[in-house]
Formats: sequence, structure tokens, C-alpha cells
Amino acid sequence: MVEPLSSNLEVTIGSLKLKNPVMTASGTFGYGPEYAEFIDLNRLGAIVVKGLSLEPKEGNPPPRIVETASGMLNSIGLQNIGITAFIKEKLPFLKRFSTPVIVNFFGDSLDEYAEAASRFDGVDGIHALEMNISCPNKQAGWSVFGTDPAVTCEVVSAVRKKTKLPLIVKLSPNVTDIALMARVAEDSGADALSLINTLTGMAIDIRTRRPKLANIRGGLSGPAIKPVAIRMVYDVYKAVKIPLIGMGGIMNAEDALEFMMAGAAAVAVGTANFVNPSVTVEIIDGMTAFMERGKIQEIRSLIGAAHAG
Amino acid sequence: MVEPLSSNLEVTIGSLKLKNPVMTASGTFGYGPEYAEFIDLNRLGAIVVKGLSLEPKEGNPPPRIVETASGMLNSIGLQNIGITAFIKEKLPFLKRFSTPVIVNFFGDSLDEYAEAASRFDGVDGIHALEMNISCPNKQAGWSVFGTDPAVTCEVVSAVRKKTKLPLIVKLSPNVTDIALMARVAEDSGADALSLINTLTGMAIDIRTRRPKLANIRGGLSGPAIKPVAIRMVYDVYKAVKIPLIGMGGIMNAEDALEFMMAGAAAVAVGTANFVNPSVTVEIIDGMTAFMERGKIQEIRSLIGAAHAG
Amino acid sequence: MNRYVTAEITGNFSVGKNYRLLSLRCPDTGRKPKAGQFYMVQVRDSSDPLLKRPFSLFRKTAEGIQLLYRVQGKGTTLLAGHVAGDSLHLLGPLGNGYPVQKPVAATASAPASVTVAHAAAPVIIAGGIGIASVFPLIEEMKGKATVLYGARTNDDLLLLDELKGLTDDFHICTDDGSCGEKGNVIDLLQKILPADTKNLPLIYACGPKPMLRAVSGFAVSRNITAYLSLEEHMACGIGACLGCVVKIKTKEAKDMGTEDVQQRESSAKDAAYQRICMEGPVFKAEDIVW
Amino acid sequence: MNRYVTAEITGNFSVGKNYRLLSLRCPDTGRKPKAGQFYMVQVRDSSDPLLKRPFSLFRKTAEGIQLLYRVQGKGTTLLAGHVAGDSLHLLGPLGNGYPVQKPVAATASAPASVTVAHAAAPVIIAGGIGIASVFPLIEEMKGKATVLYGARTNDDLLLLDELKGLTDDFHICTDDGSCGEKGNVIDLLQKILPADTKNLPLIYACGPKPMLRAVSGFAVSRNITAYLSLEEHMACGIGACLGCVVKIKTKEAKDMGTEDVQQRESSAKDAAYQRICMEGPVFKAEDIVW
Ligand SMILES: Cc1cc2nc3c(=O)[nH]c(=O)nc-3n(C[C@H](O)[C@H](O)[C@H](O)COP(=O)(O)OP(=O)(O)OC[C@H]3O[C@@H](n4cnc5c(N)ncnc54)[C@H](O)[C@@H]3O)c2cc1C
Ligand SMILES: Cc1cc2nc3c(=O)[nH]c(=O)nc-3n(C[C@H](O)[C@H](O)[C@H](O)COP(=O)(O)OP(=O)(O)OC[C@H]3O[C@@H](n4cnc5c(N)ncnc54)[C@H](O)[C@@H]3O)c2cc1C
Ligand SMILES: Cc1cc2nc3c(=O)[nH]c(=O)nc-3n(C[C@H](O)[C@H](O)[C@H](O)COP(=O)(O)O)c2cc1C
Ligand SMILES: Cc1cc2nc3c(=O)[nH]c(=O)nc-3n(C[C@H](O)[C@H](O)[C@H](O)COP(=O)(O)O)c2cc1C
Ligand code: FES
Ligand code: FES
Repeated sequence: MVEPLSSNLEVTIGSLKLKNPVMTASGTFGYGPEYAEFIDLNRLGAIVVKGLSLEPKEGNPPPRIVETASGMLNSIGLQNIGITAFIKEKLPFLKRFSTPVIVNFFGDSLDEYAEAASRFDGVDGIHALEMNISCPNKQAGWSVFGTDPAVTCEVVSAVRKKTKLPLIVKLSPNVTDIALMARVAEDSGADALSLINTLTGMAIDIRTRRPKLANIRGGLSGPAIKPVAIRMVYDVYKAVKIPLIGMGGIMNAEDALEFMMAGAAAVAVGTANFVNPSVTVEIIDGMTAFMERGKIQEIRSLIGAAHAG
Repeated sequence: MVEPLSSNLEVTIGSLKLKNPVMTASGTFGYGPEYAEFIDLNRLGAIVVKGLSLEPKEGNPPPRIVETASGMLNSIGLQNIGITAFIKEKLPFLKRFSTPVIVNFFGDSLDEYAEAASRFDGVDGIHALEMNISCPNKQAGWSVFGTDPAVTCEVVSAVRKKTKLPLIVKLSPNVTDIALMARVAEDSGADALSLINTLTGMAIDIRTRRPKLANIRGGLSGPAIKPVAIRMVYDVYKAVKIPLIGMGGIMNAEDALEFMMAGAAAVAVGTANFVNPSVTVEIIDGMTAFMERGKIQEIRSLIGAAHAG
Repeated sequence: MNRYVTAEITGNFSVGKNYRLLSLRCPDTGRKPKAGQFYMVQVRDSSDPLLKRPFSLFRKTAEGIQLLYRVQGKGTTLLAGHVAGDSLHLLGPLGNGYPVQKPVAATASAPASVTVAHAAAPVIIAGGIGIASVFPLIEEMKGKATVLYGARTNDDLLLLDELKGLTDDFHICTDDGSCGEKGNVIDLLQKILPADTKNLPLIYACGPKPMLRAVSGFAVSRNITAYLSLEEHMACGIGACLGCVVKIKTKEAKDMGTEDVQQRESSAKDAAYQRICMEGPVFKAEDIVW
Repeated sequence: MNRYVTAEITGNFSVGKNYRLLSLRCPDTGRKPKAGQFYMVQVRDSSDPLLKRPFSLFRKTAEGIQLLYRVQGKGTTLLAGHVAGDSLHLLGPLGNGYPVQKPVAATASAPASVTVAHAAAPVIIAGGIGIASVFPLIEEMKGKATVLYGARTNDDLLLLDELKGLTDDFHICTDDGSCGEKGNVIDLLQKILPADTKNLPLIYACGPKPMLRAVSGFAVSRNITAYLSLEEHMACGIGACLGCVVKIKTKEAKDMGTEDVQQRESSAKDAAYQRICMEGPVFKAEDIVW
């Protein structure tokens, strides 16, 4: 009798090997230590940290959070401690773990993007970059990086020149044609794509008649947006050859597997961390259980499975 | 002492006077009779019927419905009995009520749109047209009517020439810049705008590894999409002068009022009818109660209230 | 009074490993529910789950109705958590029930030699939780029906004692042979209605789609009228959303005869979508396009 | 053991028109909750409502904790529906409690002529449901505190008998005068701490924002150290989402003194957002930028 092979959860994102497909979504996992009490960070496929910029950003005034039906709006406004402080104060902690660290970053201009990207190259303990071109929280003129194909091409190409690290481009879902934006990012040098970032939304308090968020609009995340995210991953999988990291409303292993079947090589868990701080490892365990029940040996075999037939 | 004025729920959509702002959303209220058992149709602000085309359409194969977190996906595929049958078989019933009837329609081509629009002019009992340029359910090439500004301009202009009825253009939310699409529709002759139609979404059954809808993608509706809808109404209110009909996830009077404060002159209730067949009148009653509590005399005064200050 | 009511739960008991019987006290809407009709049940007052769940009338009681359900997914799991005293929104009865022809005793036209006990008595077939739908029909037949009841395993056969009391001609099968015959209801059907049966019965069936399809194949090939209760995902239950359709042959297509239809390209004229919640849930087997 | 646990409800009783006391049996996480800390409570195992709700530690019990809450919106209404035996997910204790300085008797530096009963005893101020947060602090002070408790109406004043037993110096006011003085806690504060008070107490306060702001104004103008417990919408409760911020003066700004800061344009360096769930919820009044 042959020993049953244990289920293999390994996946690759370009040159990056992950022990399992479960990553954290930028902005929902702090810089890592916040969750160390609740899970063994070594178990994660990768840790993606809060979006960083050249200089620290103070972010938007509160209220920054509004709950909506099966979702939440946030307008954090990209508050972060800046790249220098991150490397000095936060990275040493993360280096203690075997889990790859992916740095999410953004800029206010083309130059800032390029400059920010160049800061990570050669820094020990940083395994890949995730470039956020899609944050809907910044004021006018900003979100154009992720919604105008020409600008996306320009900024991704500029960043590509500045880094040898695997470059993941995180797409905005607030576009007419996500497949087009994906192709543009691929052609401009992206090694992988993350999708989706939050949908732009808003809520009004009918008693005060004012927007509930101080910043008026915010980004919608959570289970509410999962159907949109699944559709986009499915459409983009058909359109590009590079691997996809799927996210948007993942709450459990079933949701994560749905993203993989839609075409994601890995997944990121965001809002769910707020609901259950140990959800990431529960998802990994749930994936293993699913594979054992279904006698699936390689989780890789599920990537894009919904496209077959 | 002055008699307290009773609260006035009247609103106008162009030349159309409505006794209250609560309409039904196309495709969620059948052709009207389906709900006559549950509510007094005379109480509605307007009835918007299921989308009609020149010829009857058989629609998509089942499954056509999937529930999602606080929402649902549908891929009905615009099944309808056709304009001729509607006028002959369904309109006589609707004419018995004092409630204005708004006909939602669509075409597969520019000519079909124009031809369809011309069929309603002069038909007694039809008070306005709602032109659906946004249905995401049809296969390739179709949704371009609602997502490409140039095509939108062309098709709305063509329809405008063919009808003297108030023309409401129903926008697709699956676009990068909803304010731009709204301005295009306004400039092309729309008297009012409806927003939003469903967000394109998808769900996969992880056991069968197949999309849950036979048609793969479907339209997401229900409370899940409300934040996106509110944001779009808010943005479009700033961009155009014509009145807006707001919809997307309205479940109760509070939701309806939120849309009005965002900028909607009237609202349409869709998916909620499935959950509670008498929800429309409950919303109207809830609005009255809100006005009485807040001593608001004219509901009109709330339109766009969230933009003040 | 309209059919959208608030009902009070008077019982919600386990009747098997994953099955429960929900008893509801309902206000009188002036409608008598019929076997084969169904209700849309709001499992929780929340936007998640959003939609009501459809369940067949299992039994009409003095105070209201009973529903028999399988705990399967999100909604039914929540439903299982309700206790007596809780209330829920209920829409129904909906759809058309089974068209009932009272069974007649064997007449001259049915020779005494036929092998089936009640020659012209209808055959009622239940697959799994389909028993919920046909149960009131079995009751109505007052013993004058042949009942075939198939399920995956012994654990999925419900209310056997009660059913045995309702009909003399009761046949059971399970996929794994853990109770009754090992096999499916089609095997049973073939056994009780051998090819030379003269006095053919009506068939009523409710169960999973593959079973219904097989029953349909059997009935059509033997020229037996079979009424099948179908399922599809539903949003409204009242004909408004067009979500719950099944393709049904049009009158014209039916008039043409099967062979003519098969010879030419199928066109929209041959069949059209009908709503399971309005025109169904019970359809004639020969009309269904699978 | 980490602070994310499943707790069993052992009681969930009404303690006023819209107020309830929730008793929870919690597994021991090895942490002793302190007055001013809080918990994130999952009100329902569902995606709607999605987020946990923050509630202050009201009381540490032998088996776990008690939370005192106001039924206000969707989440608290659902919470009110839970019964003993139900379980829920709980994250906590979170945040930093009130920094406690044990009250000392009046010393030489505080002349005997001061008008307040316990000169250096802290003043603890609760506005409305803010009582939940300061209650364990009042208990801790073992009678050595002046307690001011203001609310909208009589109906919003909770647990008065118990409170009276916990402190000798207890002052009540309501907006409508339906109980205690008519007015707000600032009026009370001014009364018990007239301008010539020498031995100034510490102030601890929890309540609605306008009240805290007024307390802050009072404290800063009088050079009194006040610890205020703030609220903001929270998603995570553990410092990860950056949702729950308040602007706090930076160390540099504080070193500069108030006047210097006011003279120049405020810059990012003068103040920075801090997380109420991590750096708070209790902040020094003088540090808060309103
Ligand atoms: C006319 C009719 C009568 C029915 N009668 C009974 C009955 O008497 N007893 C019983 O146990 N079941 C019956 N069903 C099936 C029952 O509706 C489903 O088992 C139930 O909806 C599952 O809900 P869930 O939330 O537990 O499952 P989930 O899988 O979580 O449900 C997700 C969605 O799919 C829908 N769905 C899932 N399975 C079905 C199904 N088989 N048919 C239709 N929609 C489905 C749900 O309504 C929901 O919208 C009937 C279905 C129909 C259409
Ligand atoms: C540190 C802290 C301690 C608290 N302690 C208590 C307490 O001991 N007793 C008590 O009754 N209340 C307390 N509150 C307030 C309590 O969290 C809210 O009343 C509660 O979240 C309302 O939830 P809801 O679903 O009923 O209201 P909804 O208005 O339906 O809630 C919608 C959303 O807004 C959030 N929200 C609403 N009001 C508040 C608020 N005042 N503060 C923060 N978030 C809010 C909810 O958490 C939810 O995410 C505390 C708040 C904080 C931040
Ligand atoms: C509070 C919050 C902060 C976020 N911050 C960032 C960010 O800094 N950079 C980024 O690329 N995405 C950010 N996101 C988006 C998430 O990474 C993720 O794309 C999105 O939330 C969808 O996933 P979810 O539904 O699982 O949360 C943030 C999301 C939330 C909820
Ligand atoms: C089952 C279903 C069918 C629909 N059919 C149409 C249609 O024929 N024409 C149209 O313009 N919109 C159609 N819609 C979109 C709705 O009118 C509405 O814009 C959308 O559902 C958002 O509102 P809601 O969240 O309240 O449902 C349909 C929606 C649903 C759920
Ligand atoms: S469920 Fe809506 S038409 Fe049948
Ligand atoms: S609630 Fe998330 S940082 Fe405070």
C-alpha cells in the first residue's frame, strides 16, 4: 500500500515560493506584530504590510470606519509611518519569521512611486513589492494612477525599472474594463497582480444629514464585495499570463478556494482579520481539510479550475 | 394656532409628478399584478415594469439566481414578453391605477433602441420611459451601450428623437467615471437618470468547481451594493442638473432617505420586494413617520441635503 | 388577507439526523393549502441571509402548517436554531399543487389479471426530502396509492411508521441497501409496473433532479402521465423575478408530436421558460425540456 | 492563551429602559482586566452585522466579566436578544485602563480650609452610558472619590442604589431635572471645585464627546490633570486597522507649551493620530486635539 501523500499547499507567485496561498491583505494586518498574539506568523503564506510611502502620512480625520451590510467602508487615508521607519522599526520583528514579507507601497507622483520602489531593493527581509495604484481614499486626481491605462502603464514601467524584487501590481476595481487594466500592468512589467482593492462607496447619517465618514467617500471591503472580486479575478485570469492574488471578502476556506478556482494563485485575507484575528490560520487549516476530503494532492491544481469545461 | 401641515411627499421627475418618491425597480416587480395582492398599487410613486424589447426574449438558462452576502446575483437575461404583448396584455391592468407607469426598455442595437422607444409614444397609460443601457447580463459587445461615452451619447440621442415622453436613462455602475456617463446622458437629452443598475459579479460552487449561474456572470443587487450606489448618486448629483432616481439595496425608509439626501429626487426599490412583498408601502409610511418626527413638511427639502455645509 | 404573514413557531423538532419538522401557527389567510404547494420562509430577520427559502407544505394543521426540512446550508442551519415562541415571516401557499384524480377501483377495462395491487391507483414517488412535498398527497389518497420512497441511506428515510400507516402498498429503497431494497426508485418502478401492465396509473413524484429525470424518461417511454414537482433557486416565489424557470414545451410544439420536433432545429417557438413558482412547481413530465 | 475567546452568556438582564447587563463566563487568558479597558464583542455569528462592538469592562466577576450596555442600534439590539447559555466571541481586555493614583488624605500642602470633602480624592465623572467605563474605577477607589453622574433623564441613570453604596460623595444631574440637579456635569464640577480650590484632584471621565470636551476645557483651564476615555468607531480593536484615531499632541508640541503652538501654523509635527484602541482609550485631556 502506498502512503497517502499529504496535501501540498505550496504555490508560487513568480519567483516567490509560498508554503501556502494565504496572505494578509495590506492595511488589515498592521505591520505584523498586532496579530502575533493570535496566530503563529510562521504559518502564513506571506505577510503584506500596511501601505507605505516615502514620508510618513497622517491619514484622514475620523470617523474613518463605517459598517455597512456585510461590509465596511474605510477612509484611513493611507496613514503610515513611512518607509524609513518601517525598515528600521518594523522589519526586524518580521525577519524573525520564515514567512516572506511583501511590502505594499504607493506614491503621490510618478517620481515618488519610483523613488519608493528603489528604497526596498537590497533590503534584507523584503521579498516582494505590492504596488497600490488603486486606493480610492486620496483626493482628486490621485486615483488616476489605477484607472487610466496610459498612466498605469507609465507608473508601473517606472517602478519596474527601479526594482529587481518581484513586482505585484494591485488593481483598482473601480474601472470599466478590469481585463484591460490587467493587461496594461502585465505589459508594463508586473510579475503578478493583486485584485481587488476596495470599491469606492459612501454612507450618509440621515439624522445629521452628513456623510458618515469625515472624508465623505471610503473603500468598501468585506463579504459584500466578494461577487465583484470573484468576477474580476475570473475575467483577468483569461486576460493575462502572470499569477493573480485574489482578495475581497474572504471570510473562510471556502471563499479562499472560490478565488483560487476563479483563477487566483494565492489569496489575501483582509477585513476578516478584524472579525476574527486568527482567521488566516483557520483558512489554511480549512484548505487542508478540503483537500484531504477531496483527495486533492496539490492545491495548485485548483487554480483556475472554474474555467475548465 | 396654525393647523400643522401634513407632510408632503410629492416630488417631480422632469414633467412627471409623483405623489411620493417611492418607485419599483425594473425587473423586481414583474409587470405589476404580481404585487397587487400585497399592496395597494395606488400608493406607489410610480411603477417601473420589467425591461421590454421589441421582440419577446426567452432569457438565460437556469440557475439564474444566487444568493450572496447581503445580496443576490441574477442572470435573468432580460426575459420579457415583448412590447406588443405588454401593451396588449399587461398595460390595461396597470391603467386601472392612479400610479404613473414607467416602461423600462432596451435593444440589441441602436435601431432597436430607437424603434422600441417610438412604440410607446402616444400609448395611453405610459407616463415615462426608462432606458436600460446598463444590463450586464447580455453577452459580449452589448454592455458597451452603457460603458462607452461615445456610444451612450449616440444611443440616447437616437432614442431622444423618437419620443416625447420623459426619458430616464438608467446608468451602469460598472464604469470608471459615473459622473462622466451621467453628463453624457444629460447632454444627449435625458430628462432624468436612474442609478444604479447591478454590479457585475459572479459566484463559484467549490464542490462542482463551476460558476453557480448558468450564464457565469450576473448582476449583484441588494444591501451589499448600497454604499456604491449612494456614492454614485452623490457624485452624479454634483455633476448634472437633471433629477436622479436612486436605487441599490434599499430595504427600508432609512435607506430611501439616505439616497434622497445623497441627491435622489426619487428612489426605486428592487431586491427588497423579494424579501418583503409589501416593503414599498412600508417605506412610504416610514418616510411619513420620519418627516413627522423631524417636523419636515416637504420631502423635497431633503434632496441632496448631504451636500450642504 | 394576503399571503404574506407572520407565523409563530410552535415546534421545531428533529425527526432524523439532519431533518426537522417545523410547526407554525399562521393567521388565516382564507386559502386552503394543497399538496404540492410551497411557502417562502424567512429564516432570519437580517440581510444575510437575504432571501427567503422555499419549503413544501408538509401538513395542514388546525393552527397552521408544518414544514419538513433538511438542514443543508446556511439558511436551514439558522432555521434549525429557532425555538417555539419565535416568529418568522412566511409567504404562501404558493404555486400549484398536484392535480389530483381520485383513484378508482379496477373496472372492466382493467382485467383482473394485472399484477399491481391497486391497478389504477396512483404511484407516488419520493426521493429523499421530496417526501415533504408528496406526504400530504399520500394522506389525501387515503391508502389508495402505491408509494415508492427512496433515499441515500437509512438515515435519510423519514417518518416510516407514519407512512406505513397511510398506505398498504409501500416500497422502500436506499442507495446503499441500508433499508429496503438496494437500488433506486426507478428499479422499484420497473418492478411494480412491468412492461405488460395494462391499467396504467398516474405518477406523482418529487425528489432530486436526476431521479425526476429518470422518472420522466420512464413515464414518457411508457406513455404514463407523470406529475413532477421541480425545484430551482427562487428569489420572490410570486412570479416577479423570473428567477426560477424551467423550459416547458409550448402548445404548438406539443401539438406537433415528438418526432417532428426532434427532426428540426429546436427554436424558441418549441419551448419557453415557465416559472416554477407560478406555473409550477408541478409540471407534466412530457412537457419538460430537460 | 490569547485574548480571542469564546465566552458563555450567564445572564443578560434589563437594568433600565434601554440598558442591559451582560454576564459572561470567560476562559482564563491570564490577563487581569483593568478599569477603563474594553472588549470587542461579536453580537452575532453572521456577516451582517460584520464587525464586533466595543464595550467597556463594567465588572470583573469570579467566572469572567460583566458588560453594561445601551440598546442603541442594530448590534446592541441583537445582543439584547441573547439568552443565558448562548455563547459569543470576545476579544479583550483591550486598551489601557485609567492610570490610577490612590487618593491620599489632605496633607500640609493642602490647607484644611478647602471646601471639597476629600480634597485630593479624584473626581470621577460619568455621562450617560459612560458609567459602564468608570464603574470599576469607582469600586476601586473604595469610597475615596467624588462621583458626578449626569444623564439625559431619570431613565438613563443606572444602578443608583449600588453607586450610592460605593461612594459618600455622589452628585447626580439630568438634562431635564427629572433626577438630581437640572443641568450637566460641568455645572456640578464648577460647584464642587470653585475657582479658589487649592488641593486639586485628578479627574477621570467617560461620556459623550461634547461632555468630554467640556470637561477637558474645564480641566485645562484650571490646570487639573484629567483622564478621558474616548470612543471612536472600531474595526479591529487591536491597532491593526488604524480606524479609531484621535489627534494627540506630539511630545515636541507639548514641550513647546501652549502659546508657542498657537502662534504658528499647526503642522503635522504638532499632533499625530493615535489609536484609541491601543494608545487609549484613556488619554490626558491636555494632550487631545479636539
Ligand atoms: C418549491 C420548492 C419546495 C421545496 N421544499 C422543500 C422541503 O419541503 N423541504 C426541504 O428540506 N427542502 C425543500 N426545498 C429545498 C430548499 O428550498 C433548500 O434546501 C433550501 O433553500 C436550502 O437553503 P440553505 O440556506 O440551507 O442552503 P444554501 O445552499 O446555503 O442556500 C443558498 C441559496 O440557494 C438556494 N437553494 C439551495 N438549495 C436549493 C434547492 N434545492 N431548491 C431551491 N433553492 C435552493 C437557497 O434558497 C438559497 O437562496 C424546496 C425547494 C423548492 C424550490
Ligand atoms: C472603547 C469603547 C467602549 C465602549 N463601551 C461601551 C459600554 O460599556 N457600554 C455601551 O453601551 N456602549 C459602549 N460603547 C459604545 C458602543 O460600542 C456602541 O454603542 C455600539 O457599538 C453600538 O452598536 P450598535 O450596533 O447597536 O449601533 P449601530 O449604530 O447600529 O452601529 C453601527 C456601527 O457603528 C459603531 N458605533 C456606533 N456607536 C458607536 C460608539 N459610540 N462608539 C464606537 N462605535 C460605535 C458600531 O460599533 C458599529 O460598527 C463603547 C465604545 C467604545 C469605542
Ligand atoms: C482598513 C483597511 C485598510 C486598507 N489599507 C490598504 C492599503 O494601505 N493598501 C492597499 O493596497 N490596500 C488596502 N486595503 C485594501 C485591502 O488590502 C483589500 O484589498 C480589500 O480590503 C479587500 O479585501 P477584504 O474584503 O478581504 O478586506 C485596506 C482595506 C481596509 C479594510
Ligand atoms: C431579478 C432582477 C431583474 C432585473 N431586471 C432589470 C431589468 O429588466 N431592467 C433594468 O433596467 N434593471 C433590472 N434590474 C436592476 C434593478 O432594477 C435595480 O437597478 C438593481 O437591482 C439595484 O436595486 P436593488 O438593490 O434594490 O435591487 C433587475 C434586478 C434584479 C434583481
Ligand atoms: S421565484 Fe421569482 S419568479 Fe419564481
Ligand atoms: S480599531 Fe483598529 S486600530 Fe483601533
